[in-house]
Amino acid sequence: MTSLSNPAPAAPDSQVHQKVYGDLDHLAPVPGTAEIPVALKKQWLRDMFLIREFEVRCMQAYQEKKIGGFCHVYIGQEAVAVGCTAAVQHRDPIVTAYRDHGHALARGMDPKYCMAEMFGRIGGCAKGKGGSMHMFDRANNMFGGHGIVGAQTPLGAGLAFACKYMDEVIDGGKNSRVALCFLGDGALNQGAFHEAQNLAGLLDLPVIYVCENNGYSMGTAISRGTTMSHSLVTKALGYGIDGYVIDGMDVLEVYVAMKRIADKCRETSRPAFVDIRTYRFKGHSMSDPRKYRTKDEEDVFEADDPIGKLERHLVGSGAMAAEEFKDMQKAIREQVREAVAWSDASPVPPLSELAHDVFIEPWGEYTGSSQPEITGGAPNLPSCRTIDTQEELL
Amino acid sequence: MTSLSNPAPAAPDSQVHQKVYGDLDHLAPVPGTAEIPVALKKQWLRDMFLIREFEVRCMQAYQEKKIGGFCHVYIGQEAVAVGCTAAVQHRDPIVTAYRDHGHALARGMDPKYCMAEMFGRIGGCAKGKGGSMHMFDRANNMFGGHGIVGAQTPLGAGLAFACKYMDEVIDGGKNSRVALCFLGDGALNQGAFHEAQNLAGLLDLPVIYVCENNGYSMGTAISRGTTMSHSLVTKALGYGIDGYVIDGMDVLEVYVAMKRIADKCRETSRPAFVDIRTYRFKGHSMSDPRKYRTKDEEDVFEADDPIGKLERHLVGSGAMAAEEFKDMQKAIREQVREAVAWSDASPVPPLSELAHDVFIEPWGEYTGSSQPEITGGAPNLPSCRTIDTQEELL
Amino acid sequence: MSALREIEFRDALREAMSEEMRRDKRVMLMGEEVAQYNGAYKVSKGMLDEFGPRRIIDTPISESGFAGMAIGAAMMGLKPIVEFMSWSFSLVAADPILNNAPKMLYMSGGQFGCPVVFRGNDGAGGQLGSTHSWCVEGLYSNVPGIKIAIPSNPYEAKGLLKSAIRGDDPVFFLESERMLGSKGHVPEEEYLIPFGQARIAREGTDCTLASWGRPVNFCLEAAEELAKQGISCEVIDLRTVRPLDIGTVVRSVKKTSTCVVVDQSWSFGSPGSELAAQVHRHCFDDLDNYVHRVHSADVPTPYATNLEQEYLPNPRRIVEAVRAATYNL
Amino acid sequence: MSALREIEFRDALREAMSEEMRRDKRVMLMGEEVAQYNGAYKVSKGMLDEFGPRRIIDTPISESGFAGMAIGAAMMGLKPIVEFMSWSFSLVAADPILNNAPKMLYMSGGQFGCPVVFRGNDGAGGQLGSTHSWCVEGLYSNVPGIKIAIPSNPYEAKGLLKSAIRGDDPVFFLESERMLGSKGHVPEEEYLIPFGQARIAREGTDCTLASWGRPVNFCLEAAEELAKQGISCEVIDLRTVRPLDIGTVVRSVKKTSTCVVVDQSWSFGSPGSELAAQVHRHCFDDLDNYVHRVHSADVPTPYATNLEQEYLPNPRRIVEAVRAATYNL
Ligand SMILES: Cc1ncc(C[n+]2csc(CCOP(=O)(O)OP(=O)(O)O)c2C)c(N)n1
Ligand SMILES: Cc1ncc(C[n+]2csc(CCOP(=O)(O)OP(=O)(O)O)c2C)c(N)n1
Ligand SMILES: [Mg+2]
Ligand SMILES: [Mg+2]
Repeated sequence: MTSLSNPAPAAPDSQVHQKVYGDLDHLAPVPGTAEIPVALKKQWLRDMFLIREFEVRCMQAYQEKKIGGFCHVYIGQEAVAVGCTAAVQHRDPIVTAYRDHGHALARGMDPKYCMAEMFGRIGGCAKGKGGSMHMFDRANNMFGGHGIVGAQTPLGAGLAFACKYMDEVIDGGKNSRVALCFLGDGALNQGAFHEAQNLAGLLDLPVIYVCENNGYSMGTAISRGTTMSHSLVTKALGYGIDGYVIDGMDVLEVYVAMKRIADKCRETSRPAFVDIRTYRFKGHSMSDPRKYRTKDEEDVFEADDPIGKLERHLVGSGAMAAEEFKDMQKAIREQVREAVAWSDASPVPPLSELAHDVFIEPWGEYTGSSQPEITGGAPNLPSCRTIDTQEELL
Repeated sequence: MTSLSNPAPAAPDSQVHQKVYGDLDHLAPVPGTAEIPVALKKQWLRDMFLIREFEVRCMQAYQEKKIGGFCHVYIGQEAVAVGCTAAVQHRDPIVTAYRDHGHALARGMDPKYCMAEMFGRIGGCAKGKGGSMHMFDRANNMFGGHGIVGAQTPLGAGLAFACKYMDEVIDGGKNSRVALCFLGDGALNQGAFHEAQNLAGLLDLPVIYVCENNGYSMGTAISRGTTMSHSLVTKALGYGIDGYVIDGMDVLEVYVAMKRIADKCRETSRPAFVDIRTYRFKGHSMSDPRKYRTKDEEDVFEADDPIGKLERHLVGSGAMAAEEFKDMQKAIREQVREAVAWSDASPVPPLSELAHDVFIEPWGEYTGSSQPEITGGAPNLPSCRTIDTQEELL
Repeated sequence: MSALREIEFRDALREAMSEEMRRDKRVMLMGEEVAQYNGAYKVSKGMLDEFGPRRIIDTPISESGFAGMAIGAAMMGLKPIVEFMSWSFSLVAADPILNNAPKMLYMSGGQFGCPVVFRGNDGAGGQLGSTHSWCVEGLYSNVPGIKIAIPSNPYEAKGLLKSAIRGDDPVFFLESERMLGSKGHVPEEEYLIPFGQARIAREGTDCTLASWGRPVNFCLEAAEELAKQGISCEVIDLRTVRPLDIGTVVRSVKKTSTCVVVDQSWSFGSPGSELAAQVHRHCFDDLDNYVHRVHSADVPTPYATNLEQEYLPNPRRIVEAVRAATYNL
Repeated sequence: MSALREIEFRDALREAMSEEMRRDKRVMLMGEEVAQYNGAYKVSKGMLDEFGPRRIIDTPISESGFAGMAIGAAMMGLKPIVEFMSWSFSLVAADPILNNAPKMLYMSGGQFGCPVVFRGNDGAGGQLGSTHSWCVEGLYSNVPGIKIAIPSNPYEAKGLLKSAIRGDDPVFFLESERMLGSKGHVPEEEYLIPFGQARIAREGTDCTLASWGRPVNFCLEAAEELAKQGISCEVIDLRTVRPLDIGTVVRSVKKTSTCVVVDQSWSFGSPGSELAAQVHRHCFDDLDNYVHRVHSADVPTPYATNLEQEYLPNPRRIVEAVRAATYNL
């Protein structure tokens, strides 16, 4: 018999996120951030600020009951979506969970389509049919926000599978795309993620699992829900997948590290797992009073605000004038205000939309119906809309 | 950014089980086997031979169409069930997958109840209603064979949970039972197992996951279906669970190692994972021609037969006379022959059994029915049988 | 005095659980956020304080894992209550809840029962979109070996949940997020409501409205409106769809000669289609018209509020269905 | 000559897949043991040799993982075929197949379709016991956004599977292990069978027998027997339950005035209850008797052969149901 015990100490009993987060101190600094062109940095500052401002407006609109359902804002985590999407190419597919506004915007979705979606208007990216948790954007290769925790992780493997298949079977190796699959730390506990990692490792899929480790799933501190939370990469190692830890509060570090990881993934077609340490400044959703954590802990992380950090870096170094920063803020505030106004003005979807998009193909000659007997004036259902076929993607 | 690459080399591409199995050479020999009393060793030889003989008769009965459905025999793996159950106490609950005859017999089920179950007779352990894959034995704390790959692994966590709960909440700490949960190597790939391990690690459950690593799930060599197959314990480490590797072809080693693991588990109430290397000498089920592996490989493992090994040890050392071994064989052959005869003679279940055991409680005064309209003479369904309540177990 | 006591639906659920936990140490509660957070919807508020962390257990987001764990524990003799934050999340646990719980007793020839109560929010919440708005009775009621209770108000919720916990069989208990805050009369004294016995929520003579769960309330609203129009409806609250008390419905239909079934799940192969088929069978010579049905529209659940409202059964659609069914009155 | 060609059900399935794979590079097959082992039931025999390991892919025992992977790949534009060794194992994949595949197009407002075909053995095999004998149409047909095809013989299997693969929507394709070896006429020439168009498998005047999949064959046997007894049955093979060709059934019932639905899934909230309810609706004035139904018994599937045979629909029970439905003839 050989036995193998845990190399690392057991997870701390403490439920304070700070403690877990503590081992970020040990992270090696990432070289290379110095060479990033100022123009890019400004772009990211703008992108992060757009997300922040957008989410603030979301919260306001939610209070005003313009947005319904659940609404999970991304405030505090902006550096993750912005840094990660910057590190890959636009044609690389991405997919994420339900906290998805940031990814949609970072990917290039116009804020007005994103906002109108939450307002339940026809101008929304999914005509108001998906909602806050389900943001899809085909033009920007964003394969959705997904409401079921962990459900996007096999999908992410599938995106990578298709990238590879298209090269190998259809086109003859000319694209080499990689897929980014974001997940919350809570999704680590879903079986689907385990199966997806094993598949990715086995089939050499070019997918990067980006775990946005904000320390909590709803009110559950990660150490209360996830074993080995102080060393999540151990989980990936069991699948033969390389693991990385990144400081998610610094967009420059996210960019540089993710760029290296993505380049390696593109080259080797091997999956990677990234434990990216971040924090959500607000509650899980609109109704969460955050009693499960201390004000002190929040203060520590708010001091680490990724936007403030980059602003200080740019303005402090003289690369950006304080005035320029103010103008940028102003422009973005204006843009988001317009998005809200545009969404307000967008009509609600016509009732006929209820029956659209159930199937791509109409059922042809078929004259019967498996449709319910909808009594009482509900719209007539059997019709379906033909959309452009999937072929264009190939 | 910190990065962590695989400590071990990537899994060999080869699909030959032998290669994977190879690193057993590195296993430290287990001290303590020398002190095992001869009487115990003889008992295990008997138990293993009973399983072997029983399975041979199963195969024969299957050919004769006395057994229907799927039938997965345990030949080659006997040392695992016998050594593991010997290492724990009878009151410790066990649960396993569908290759379950060996566990039922090792736990003490009378072979006639086990055989009659497969014959679909009323004398079967489940009155012929469960079949080969679903062997339950309450008196022997055997919580079933389970047909869905991986499904028993959360159940195993539940058995351990109940053991602990009964001590802590109900009885005040007097039992300290541990649960054994067996699984095939194929079950490593199911999400349920991942969730179960995380729960076990998180809640400090006294459960030992015994992975009967026979190198194949159906026709799939483990390295083709499972990442890091050369070092399965890495998977447990990601859950903060200690991992062990045991030579499953040697019942003495299995016993000694499992005893240590079980004692530790009982004492600390911490889960364990065991990669126990074994081999199934026959096909996956009755219809499998084993084209996916070589005769050479089979020969290597058959030479390692756990029964032959213990026989040589006992007879070779003079602890058991050759005659005594022959007599034992004869007695067991007779016992199994009788089990077959008894099963042949056992009546098929009456049709009224179709409607029994759907619910424990009858639906009382209730006079309506959610029962189907069974036309054409099917038995009248609504009745249900009252069995003794669950309370006795507490 | 107790006759006046009004409490919220969520309080009724909590009282049922707490009373049964005080009564029987084998009963415990597990689920996401049930302990420290006091429940995502505050159903289990305060229970951690009373019963401690051994009996009120926070789980990770591992529905398949903890549902299976509860089943294993039940086989050993415990009586777990499992909270699914939403039944929409139970799909990842479909195997343990459908392949283990309902079949264990049968497969083991009567040796091992599975006294687990799975409970949580079912049906559309407010604008939660396609993945979060399942009416799982549409899926799961096909399966024998489980009992399914769907209470329509706080009184029903408490009485049915106590029966569910006290029983020895697996129960799927379907609540509605939309009703958790609604108040109703619940006496202080203990009571249990047996499964399989429907309740006549309103008596009437012209048309039988058969429903369960939240839509029962829409039926009552519709009946009120229809009374003004001169149509007298008998509203039946089935309480449990497994077992289904077809007898009470049949007796009513023999009196009214028309029937409308209101089921918020999708229509195809639903409890509603079953009830309609059974009413046709048992009342073949009594019906003046075919059984009309009101369901959610046969499409994924839309997010936009106007679409969602049109998608769901509502009083207006029920009124129209009754008028169509009773057109000859 | 081709008119004489008889092949096995499994061969018909393989031909459909292979022809479509030759036609369209986006089509590929994945599942447990489909490649090197040539398929657990030899449906994919030889396909690895022809198409290679990039297009015929062995997966680990991770139904949720590879079903989800196929869906992701389909969103990118591939057209995967996923083999479930048995649909009984699809429960662990319920979330991707029910929450993702059927809703993706809708949730994305028409942006992303999911052209995946999930296929495998459905219904009881021979004595596989409770966990391995699911008729998933009883569960899954409740869900909008999927199409469900259940072929009754090799000819149907090939034509329907080709349509399933060629289409752009998710399809659940339910085969039967009991029929894989049964032979039937399949022409060499290409043909496709559209979804939602029932087939009259036998014409008759006294009673309509409506069914799909394997039980269609039992209906034909029963019809043969009933003909001897002077009762003429019209047997309708629905082919797909989603979409359901209610029109063809209604036309037949208007002629025969009686109807028996034969559905091997459990009765409660099944496609059979839906069909019965719809026939009652559309033929309210035409029916001489209520719609009779033959299902599997409402209990978990037993292992013992005598119990299992009694549990399943069979010709004897169909004959008795027809005689009961037509008692006044
Ligand atoms: C399978 C499933 N179970 C439960 C939920 C309810 N739920 C929604 S979000 C959430 C917490 C997820 O936390 P995490 O993955 O860390 O993401 P974060 O909210 O931190 O971004 C839970 C439990 C769900 N959506 N799906
Ligand atoms: C979820 C699920 N998928 C597929 C199957 C079909 N199946 C039965 S046994 C088996 C192989 C399992 O191999 P392993 O776990 O190694 O056990 P062994 O047969 O070697 O004892 C498969 C794929 C199943 N029973 N359950
Ligand atoms: Mg989180
Ligand atoms: Mg194996």
